[in-house]
Amino acid sequence: MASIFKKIFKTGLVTEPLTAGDAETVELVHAISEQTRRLLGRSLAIREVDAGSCNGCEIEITALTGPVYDSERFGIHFVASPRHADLLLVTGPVTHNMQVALVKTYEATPDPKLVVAVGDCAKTCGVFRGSYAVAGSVDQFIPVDVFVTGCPPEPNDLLRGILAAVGRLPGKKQAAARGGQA
Amino acid sequence: MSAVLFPLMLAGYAFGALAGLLGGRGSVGRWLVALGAGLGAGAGLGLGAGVIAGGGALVWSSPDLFGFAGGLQLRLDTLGAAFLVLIGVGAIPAAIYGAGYSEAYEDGRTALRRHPRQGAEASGFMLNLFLLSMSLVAMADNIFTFLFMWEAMSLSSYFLVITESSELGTLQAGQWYLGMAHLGFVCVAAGFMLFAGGDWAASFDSLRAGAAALPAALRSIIFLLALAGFGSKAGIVPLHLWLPMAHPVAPSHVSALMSGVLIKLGLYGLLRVSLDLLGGGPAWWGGLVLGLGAVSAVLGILYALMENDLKRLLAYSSVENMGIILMALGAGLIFHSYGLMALAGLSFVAGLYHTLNHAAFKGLLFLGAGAVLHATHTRNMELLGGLIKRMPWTAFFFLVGAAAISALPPLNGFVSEWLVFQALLGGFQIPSSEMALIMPLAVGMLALTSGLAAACFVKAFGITFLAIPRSVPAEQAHEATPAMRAGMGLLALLCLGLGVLPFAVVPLLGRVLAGIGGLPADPVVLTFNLSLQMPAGFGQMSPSLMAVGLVGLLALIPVVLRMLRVNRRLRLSDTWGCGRTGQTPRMEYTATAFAEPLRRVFTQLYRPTKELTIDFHPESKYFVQSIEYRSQITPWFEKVLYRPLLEGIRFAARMVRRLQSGSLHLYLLYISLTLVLLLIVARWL
Amino acid sequence: MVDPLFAQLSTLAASLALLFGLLLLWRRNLGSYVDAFQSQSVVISLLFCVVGYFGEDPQLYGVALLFVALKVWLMPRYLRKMQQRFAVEREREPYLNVPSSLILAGVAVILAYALMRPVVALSNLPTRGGLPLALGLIFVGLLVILTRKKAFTQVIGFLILENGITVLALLGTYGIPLIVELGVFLDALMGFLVMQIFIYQLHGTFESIDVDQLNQLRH
Amino acid sequence: MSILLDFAQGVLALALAPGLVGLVRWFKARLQNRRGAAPWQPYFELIKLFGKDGVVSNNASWLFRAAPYVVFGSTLAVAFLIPTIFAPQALGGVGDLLAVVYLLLLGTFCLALAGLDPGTAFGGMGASREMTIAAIAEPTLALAIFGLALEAGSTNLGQIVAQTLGNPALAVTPGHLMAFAALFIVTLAETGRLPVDNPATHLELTMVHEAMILEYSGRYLALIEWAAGLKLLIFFALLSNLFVPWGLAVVLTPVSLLVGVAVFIVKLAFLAGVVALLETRVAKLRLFRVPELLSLSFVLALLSVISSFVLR
Repeated sequence: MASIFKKIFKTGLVTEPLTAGDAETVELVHAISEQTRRLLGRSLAIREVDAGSCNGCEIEITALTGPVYDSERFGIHFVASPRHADLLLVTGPVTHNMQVALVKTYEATPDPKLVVAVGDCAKTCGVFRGSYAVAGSVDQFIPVDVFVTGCPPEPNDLLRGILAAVGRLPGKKQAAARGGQA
Repeated sequence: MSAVLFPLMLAGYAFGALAGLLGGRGSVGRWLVALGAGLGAGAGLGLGAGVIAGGGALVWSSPDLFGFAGGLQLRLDTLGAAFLVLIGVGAIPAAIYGAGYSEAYEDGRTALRRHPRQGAEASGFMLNLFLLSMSLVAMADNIFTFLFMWEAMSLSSYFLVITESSELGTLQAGQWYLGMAHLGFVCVAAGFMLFAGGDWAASFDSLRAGAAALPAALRSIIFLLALAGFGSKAGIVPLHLWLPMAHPVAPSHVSALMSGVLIKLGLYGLLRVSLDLLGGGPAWWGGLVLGLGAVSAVLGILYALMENDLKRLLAYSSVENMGIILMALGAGLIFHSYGLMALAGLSFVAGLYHTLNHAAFKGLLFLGAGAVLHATHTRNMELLGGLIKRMPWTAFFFLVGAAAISALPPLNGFVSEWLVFQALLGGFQIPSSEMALIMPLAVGMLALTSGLAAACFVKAFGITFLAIPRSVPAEQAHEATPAMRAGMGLLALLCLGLGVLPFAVVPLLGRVLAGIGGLPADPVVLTFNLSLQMPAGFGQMSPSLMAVGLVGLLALIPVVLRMLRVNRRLRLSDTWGCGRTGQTPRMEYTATAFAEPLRRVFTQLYRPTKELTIDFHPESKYFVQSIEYRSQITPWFEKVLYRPLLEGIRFAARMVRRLQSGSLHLYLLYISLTLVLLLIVARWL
Repeated sequence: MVDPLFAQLSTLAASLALLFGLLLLWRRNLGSYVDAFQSQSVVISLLFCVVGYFGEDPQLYGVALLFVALKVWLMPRYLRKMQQRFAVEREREPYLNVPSSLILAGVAVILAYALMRPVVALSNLPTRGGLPLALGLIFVGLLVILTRKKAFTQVIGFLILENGITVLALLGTYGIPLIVELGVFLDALMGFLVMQIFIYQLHGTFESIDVDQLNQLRH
Repeated sequence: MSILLDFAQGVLALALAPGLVGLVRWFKARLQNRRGAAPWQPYFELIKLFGKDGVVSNNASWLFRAAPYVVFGSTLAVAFLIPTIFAPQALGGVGDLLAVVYLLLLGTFCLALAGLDPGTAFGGMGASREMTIAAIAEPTLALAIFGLALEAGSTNLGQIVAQTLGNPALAVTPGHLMAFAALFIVTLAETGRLPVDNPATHLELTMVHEAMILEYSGRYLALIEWAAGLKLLIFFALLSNLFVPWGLAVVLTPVSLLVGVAVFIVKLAFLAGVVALLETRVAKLRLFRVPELLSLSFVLALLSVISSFVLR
């Protein structure tokens, strides 16, 4: 019992501070926290959808929540149900088996909502293109706000993609409001 | 006042009974029966209320009728009046409901099936007879009258139980009921005979006067006989076996009456004998009642949880609620024996309050279950679901009943359970440490019971009424008729009223037992701020203010949210199921699944039997064609107590059967031998 | 006159000791049993000091020291060694499941209260509040021995029972003479050693420390 | 005047509740060597949820939409009844400790029904588990109340507080300590904290509370989350103020009220730290081992009552 806490306190914080790393990331991260604060009340709930990926992207996404990248400090957290989510993080080429599920997930998410397609496969189907199991890229089934390329993309790229998507939100919000009035 | 009401009550029931015999079929006949029953019950209610409010006891006797046994003697004191009120409370809504429900029996149909079968014409007659005999049990003032009415009550309810006699299992359930009722009757009669020294005609007054002179051991034997006899009516574990059998097969308004009122008369008998006639006894009497009550409460609700038959579930839950009432009464007897009169009064008031409340919410639930049965022709919860959209009123009323029985504020079950808790918490004032140490255990059992009851009624309501229908009949269900809705509505209002206005009810209940067995009057006083406060010094609570607060908050929250310009847009969509293509009822949680965690928690008690049959493909055992899983729970008391008993009876019956040869000469021989034997006995022995 | 603090502390220590006993019924892995036993022994040695201080009996400090040496240091040390050797073994399926045995333990403590009621009522010891708890601890020890399958657990149960007797003696008589105490300790040590040998033998014969295995010897 | 203060303290509890949840999360993040979100993060989440659209299953009935209001309303009603900054005076007679338990049960009951309403397997599973845990936690709660009531001679919260305040030795009696431990275990079970339920889980099969609210979105979700936070705060307030009532404002002067608020926040932070430490240390119990934990708490509560009997 004591040993685990000794270990915890000896290790200390491992989250990379905002000032560390290359300048671009720092800027980016600052920008994200600014953006999310303004647009989503500094809270962004993400539902991850694996539409048929090789799980390479998932490993990077998991790193996002780990102690080093710690997305939670920006108010970005992952949720269990699309009903709770603001943003869908879709990975992989869309397989026939996941096609309906992906659309259903999109439908189940309350407005205003965003979609970020992660990885090369999500955009071009990658090495899986032409496979009998693959139905197409993500944007063929649901409207995608931002593509994050890379195979797999790094956590920083993911953060950048999320930021870009959040940047598109004001327009969407207004459109939704107009739709609601009509 | 009582001079008018008493004949009116008799006349009402008589009218209803006649209407049942002569009125024939059709809505006029049904409504005339209901009118008679309602009138009789209403008059009884007025009569009881008048006596409790201070109108003085009603005395009526007819020495000529049944003169050989001392004649009919009636006397209505406050205790009897309380149960007369209870009969009225249960019977009026049931009668109204029955007028609509009995339509199902037109052309000889039964509620369970759509197809015409052999019907039951006499049920209107029996219903009125049943109500009348119950009323007169509460008024009986000598042994003969009491036992006569008791038997009439059992028999008339037996005939009501077997109304749907064409259904499988109904007659068997009826036989169980009749058997248990007579077992109880024998005990009660034996108790009275010992009490009165064999005098059938002894009046209760003479019993009361002679009670003190009886030896202590005899008093205890009388008490135990009364406990067994009345306990079999009240459904104390292990004598409760008939409840889950007879309640489900009876017509639903009769189930409501049996569960709400009939079994309560067992409590009446117990109170009458132990507290009033015997004048209380040693502490272990109360301890025994408390222990049996606790066991009944916990086992009752545990078996209710495992039931998938809606009405059986309700029947087991009646066992539970009788357990709670008995806990209160047992605590009262304990306090009484130690002279802690204020606490004893509180306990009895709590018990009586729960009695009244149980009549209201269990009546309501049985009526609701009846409406479901009426609409879907099934009691199996696994085939129901989605009824909240098809029967919104019934669903709402059932929800009120379910919340009330789960003791949720601000409904009535909460108030009476709170009072029972308060009474038990007072247990530390008992001087004997052994008895005092029972109290925390009782509190724990009561709390477990109420937690499990909440789980049980989430299951009962949730599986039956929510989500999507699990069968075609449930999908095609229709709302109950207006008469049925009116009956349920009345009881739902009563649940709310008894919950919100306890300060009006409790002092009246306090008066019920005033002066009986040396209890003081008005044990629970009404304080200024509408709250209940005990002179015995424990808690304080105001359900009415709580109700006002809850309603206020519920109204305020949407207003505040609107003022804060919260987004109010809503979109309908498919149920989220992790992206699967469609939703079918088979994906829903079932009643069995809902109860599964608790079944595993209490598996040492349930000891379920499992049976797994896997049908493999003939070519390879890696391909399964079908899997069949059966699991069954047989209550242990059936296994341990009743099975050996039944086997013993069967064995005895086989022995006796040897006497039956079919030869006329042999029978004549028996008769002659008996005659000779009797003559010898009469002459020389 | 009598320090109310004394009564408070002794009852507190007795109930803590009982709590550690209950923990034994709840946990399943053998390592935590040793922890519980060790913590309980620490509490009891503190109780020795408390009674020694308030009862003004300096001899008890010595007993406390002995107690610490034996039950806080020596026995847990051997127990741990043994536990590491049989690390795979857990108390998987006791004869009586955990909730039932816990509730039974609760009932046993009620029974202890009821049994000790006359003693507590008659005595005017400031420590009398702890007496039923100590008896309860003895019952809990018995319960452990009766319901658990592993020989290791039964050893712990025996030690807990022994601790219960110690607490009862301490609270009831303010400590028995040192020489008697020494004898008791020696007894406990001997018992412990015998059982240790027994466990190793059991494991050597059956590759398991399940006492159920002994049933095989009938044939 | 005093009734206004009573309401004000309930509203304050409501306002503090998201912060408490955030604080536990922050402590936990630090113990995981993460930076974590600031303790006030849940406020942002609530604001966001209130601004989002709602999506409701087309199988659901009116009950699904009404339940969040009932859950929130009943929990808020409890917040008005319990001592947070001071023992409620005008509202003290409205409900005692038993009423508090049953009001909370009302919320659980409604939420369980709402879980069953959309007809998903997960919702039913959550409802079934939640009711199981609530049912077997009930005896411990009742006995802990019995223990407290026994010492105070009343189930009224104000009187319990006054009794311990007037008699500090009570706070360290074994009965008191065991009742505290029992109530702490129940707190973990009732508020869905770690050995019983994992509030941060994403795996439906391990969920209890979360599984019931998978269908909720928008303002409904916000109400339920807020109510859950408030429930945590209520249990913490009961733990801290019934067992260690020092710091509660006894006289209602501005200074003592301010001190009361400060002390209350410190107590909450302390308990939040304890829970975070515990959640870092222990793993989630299998569902069928939860009864073992709760039977331990039951025995503790029973012992507490019995020792109160004897020491009375």
